[in-house]
Amino acid sequence: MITSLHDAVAQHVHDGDTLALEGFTHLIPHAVAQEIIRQERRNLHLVRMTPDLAYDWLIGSGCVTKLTFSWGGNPGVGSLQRFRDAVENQWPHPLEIEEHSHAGMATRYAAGASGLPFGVLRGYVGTDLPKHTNSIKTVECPFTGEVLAAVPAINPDVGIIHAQRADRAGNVQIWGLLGVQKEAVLASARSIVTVEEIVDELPPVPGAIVLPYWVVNAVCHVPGGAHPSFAMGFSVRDNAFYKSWDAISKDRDAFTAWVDKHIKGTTDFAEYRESVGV
Amino acid sequence: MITSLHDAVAQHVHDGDTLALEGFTHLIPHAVAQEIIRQERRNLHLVRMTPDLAYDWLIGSGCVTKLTFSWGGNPGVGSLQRFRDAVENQWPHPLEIEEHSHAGMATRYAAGASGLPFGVLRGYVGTDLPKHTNSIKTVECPFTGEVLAAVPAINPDVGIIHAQRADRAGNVQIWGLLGVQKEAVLASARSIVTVEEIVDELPPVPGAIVLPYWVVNAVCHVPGGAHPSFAMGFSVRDNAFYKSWDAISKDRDAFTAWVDKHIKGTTDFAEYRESVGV
Amino acid sequence: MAEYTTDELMIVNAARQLGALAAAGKSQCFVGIGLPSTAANLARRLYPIEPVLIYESGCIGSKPTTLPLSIGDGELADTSDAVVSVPEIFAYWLQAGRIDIGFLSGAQLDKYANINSTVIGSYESPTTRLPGAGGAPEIAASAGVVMVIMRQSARSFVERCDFRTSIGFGDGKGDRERLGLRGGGPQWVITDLGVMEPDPDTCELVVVAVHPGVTREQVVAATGWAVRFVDGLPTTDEPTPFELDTLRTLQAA
Amino acid sequence: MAEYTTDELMIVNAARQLGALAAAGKSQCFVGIGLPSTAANLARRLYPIEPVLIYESGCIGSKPTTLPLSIGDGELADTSDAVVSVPEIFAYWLQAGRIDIGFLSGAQLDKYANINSTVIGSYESPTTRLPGAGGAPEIAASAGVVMVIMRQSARSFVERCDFRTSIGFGDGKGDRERLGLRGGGPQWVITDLGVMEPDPDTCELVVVAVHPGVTREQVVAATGWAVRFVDGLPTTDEPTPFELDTLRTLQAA
Repeated sequence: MITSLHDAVAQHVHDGDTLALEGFTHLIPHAVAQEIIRQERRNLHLVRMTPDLAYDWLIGSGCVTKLTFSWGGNPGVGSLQRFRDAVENQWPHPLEIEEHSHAGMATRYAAGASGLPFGVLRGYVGTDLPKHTNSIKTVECPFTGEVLAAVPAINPDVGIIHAQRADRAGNVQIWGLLGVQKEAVLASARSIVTVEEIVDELPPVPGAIVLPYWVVNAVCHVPGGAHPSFAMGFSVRDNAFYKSWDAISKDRDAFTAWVDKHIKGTTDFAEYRESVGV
Repeated sequence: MITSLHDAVAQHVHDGDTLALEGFTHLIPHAVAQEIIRQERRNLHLVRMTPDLAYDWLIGSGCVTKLTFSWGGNPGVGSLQRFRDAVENQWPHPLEIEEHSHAGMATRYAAGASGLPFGVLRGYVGTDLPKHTNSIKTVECPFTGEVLAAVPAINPDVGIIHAQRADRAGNVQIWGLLGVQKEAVLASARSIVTVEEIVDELPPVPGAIVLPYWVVNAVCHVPGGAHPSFAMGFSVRDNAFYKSWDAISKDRDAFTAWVDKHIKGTTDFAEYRESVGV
Repeated sequence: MAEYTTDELMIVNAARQLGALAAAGKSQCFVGIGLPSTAANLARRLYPIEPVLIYESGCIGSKPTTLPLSIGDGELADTSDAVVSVPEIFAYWLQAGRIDIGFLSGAQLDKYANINSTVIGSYESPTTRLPGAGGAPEIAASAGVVMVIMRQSARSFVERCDFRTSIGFGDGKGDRERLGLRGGGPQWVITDLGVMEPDPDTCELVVVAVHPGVTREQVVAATGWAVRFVDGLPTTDEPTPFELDTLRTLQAA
Repeated sequence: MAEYTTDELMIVNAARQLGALAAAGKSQCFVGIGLPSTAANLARRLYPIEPVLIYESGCIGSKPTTLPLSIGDGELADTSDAVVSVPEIFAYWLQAGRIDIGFLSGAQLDKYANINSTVIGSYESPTTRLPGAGGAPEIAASAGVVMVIMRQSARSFVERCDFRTSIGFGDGKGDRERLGLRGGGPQWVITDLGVMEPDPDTCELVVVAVHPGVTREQVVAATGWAVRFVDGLPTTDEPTPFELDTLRTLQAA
């Protein structure tokens, strides 16, 4: 249960897997993304509402063949350059995309967590998304006859999140913006959780939820593991890093050099932190 | 917004309305049920997962023509005698019932709160409920072809709950067992919330949720207003009262005398508490 | 020999089964109030690997120090690892297949382990209106396996339930599969007289053990169908002083 | 006369509209990050009846003291009346019709106020891949009314969007009703040059005001369709020193 991040990725993340690294701006499991790059996983299908830097790294590093998402930008900054380059120029190789709205993705995760094959929403009406995304269909209400959007459940092979705390049994405590983290873990066949600290007991915290140990496969102690995202109560969002990412990621060589130095050139997340000076 | 319970019921609860008084064992709004009896509302359609004593009072007092529910017992004790007498013997008059399972009712409330006309679940399969309940149908997954149960949204005229606290703006704070209270309020056209205390600010509490003032129509200060149910942090469940209710409610005359004395014979919930000595 | 009641025999045997399941890695138990809750809380106290108690009121991992009267006593929430809403407990936890053991009781049980907790008599004009379904239909459908605990009598153990509130094996073997149910259905019916299990070939409940001092004749008299017994019918182990003491302490608290 | 930028004119005018809506009882505003968030937070500081800010990260009633860079900055959660999950914010709050005002921006806007934030060029081989939909499609569909804030240019204000990410009025009047959309759609497009509103008869966007110092020619040059102007085209009020000071303090924090 409690293990190193290296071993968790080695054991649970395989070539060709569908992965959901979730965290809505808050608690994005960036350390796990790095470890997946270090261990050179390939042909991944990545799922995430907001790909963020974690997926820019993975896409640019050639780990990804398909991306399912709803908003692929650098929040508050602009484009996600490696994602753009992959879609616009197939670099480093072609990237299949499956594109939804946030509401649709949230519905898909909730259906996945609920053991339902699909979810229903008032969505996509009048947009061009259904023309390009096969996984948007309709369903008729058997009571009113109204036609609504239907989207298939998301059930990744591995759900991956960062959280504030776990206890030694592996119960995980999360507070602040909760995003779809609970759903991502519950919808997945396996799960990896990195945490800021491991404690004997989880003291109650306002706004916190607990995921019991028996829905978590691996808990890894990775302080700061969300960086440049943040963990409420432990860190703040490194907005300067997000802004600086734009220039680094715009250039393929600069990107590759950065990944080579800070991710592939480090053995774990602690070394990465030293390497980037955070 | 902040008003007396008398005025809230007078303004928001009308003859013929569909009402959902929710609270899953915890925080059952018994004081509101009493006030509805005092104000002699009639032809109500009551909705509630577990009717409990609140609905036994209302049914026995002749306020109710239809009941939608999923478990009509006296929790931990046995039958709900007034409910039984109404179904078995049409006393004090016939009671139409619409019967679901808990999972189905929860799905219906969630659909109602979500602005969807129906909800989907793995439910009712192999049971006799669909033979007797028209509001259980099926829907086919447009992706897998699987057939699942479909139930219509619940959208009551008035959602009624008891909560621990509100602030002076009418923001409501609830903690402990949350049941379907949020869903009942959000699914309803109007809402009434009784609270243990009204405070200047809502201090954060682990496990608490907040309903913003703009989804609440009336907040009423009714300390102990869940009795014989309870409010975590303020009271414990009056199990002795639940046990004693069995004998009182088994007999029509004893029931009527009890209601005449303790509900109709009191002007408000504070008087009721004195009257029953709690 | 210790003195004990038939209810104690029933509860202790149910707790033993939960303990065996927990030891085999099947720990997550969705618990109804009353007899299931008592037996599950006893098992928590008897075995090193405790069952994880989940209540439909939204309590996950409850460790109550006293037996709750209702499914929503404050004690359940206070001692839980997590408390979630009722829609969530049914959708994310039960329906999704995260529950190993559904632990049910009822008013009537038939030979295919279908349960009635709705009406005695006809639905439209019932002789006795019972509380109804609660969480049982979906527990019976979705839990990995189901265990039933019920006092046995010819009135309550019937050829066919007046109303099918929760499905066991429907009209016999293959019905669960035909209906697409994901859970395995009832595997043990533990009564105050003994233990029944579904016949592997027919899914009809068969008596696989009787409690100490109980005769076949008693079981036949308390069963509303022509009940069968396994060959060499065993007797359940006498409750140990530790089991009885623990149960009595729990019930006295 | 105070000096100000065209962005300041745009943001101040958007805040004024939110203030007017809040005063009229339309307070609940679902806010995108960037220009919408800046204008909404300005309105919170300018008017006695504040808009209630709701962010797709699950923050309800956020009162940030500094402008968030992202939709999920800690400041948003810390200052909220309630924080809910992302599935809940979309289902229970937006979809259910609890949002008075959807406040959006985009990369392209067309004459029927449809918005593109997905691709420039074709979807399969885009010239520019944009971030995509986010919460916008359902905000545009379900919010009571929609307000758009966007810098205007002939490249971004087009006859027809390359991709319809969020619907305004589709191909014209009646389309929203035909599609069964519950929200009223875009009522104001506030730009750095002026304000557009849909023509009541056609739903085509018409310029209803220009900002101080802006000419019709500038607007025509910055609009990719043959844009029309209302008769007697008014000029928006000069920003007041209080408006400008408040905005600049907010942006400097």
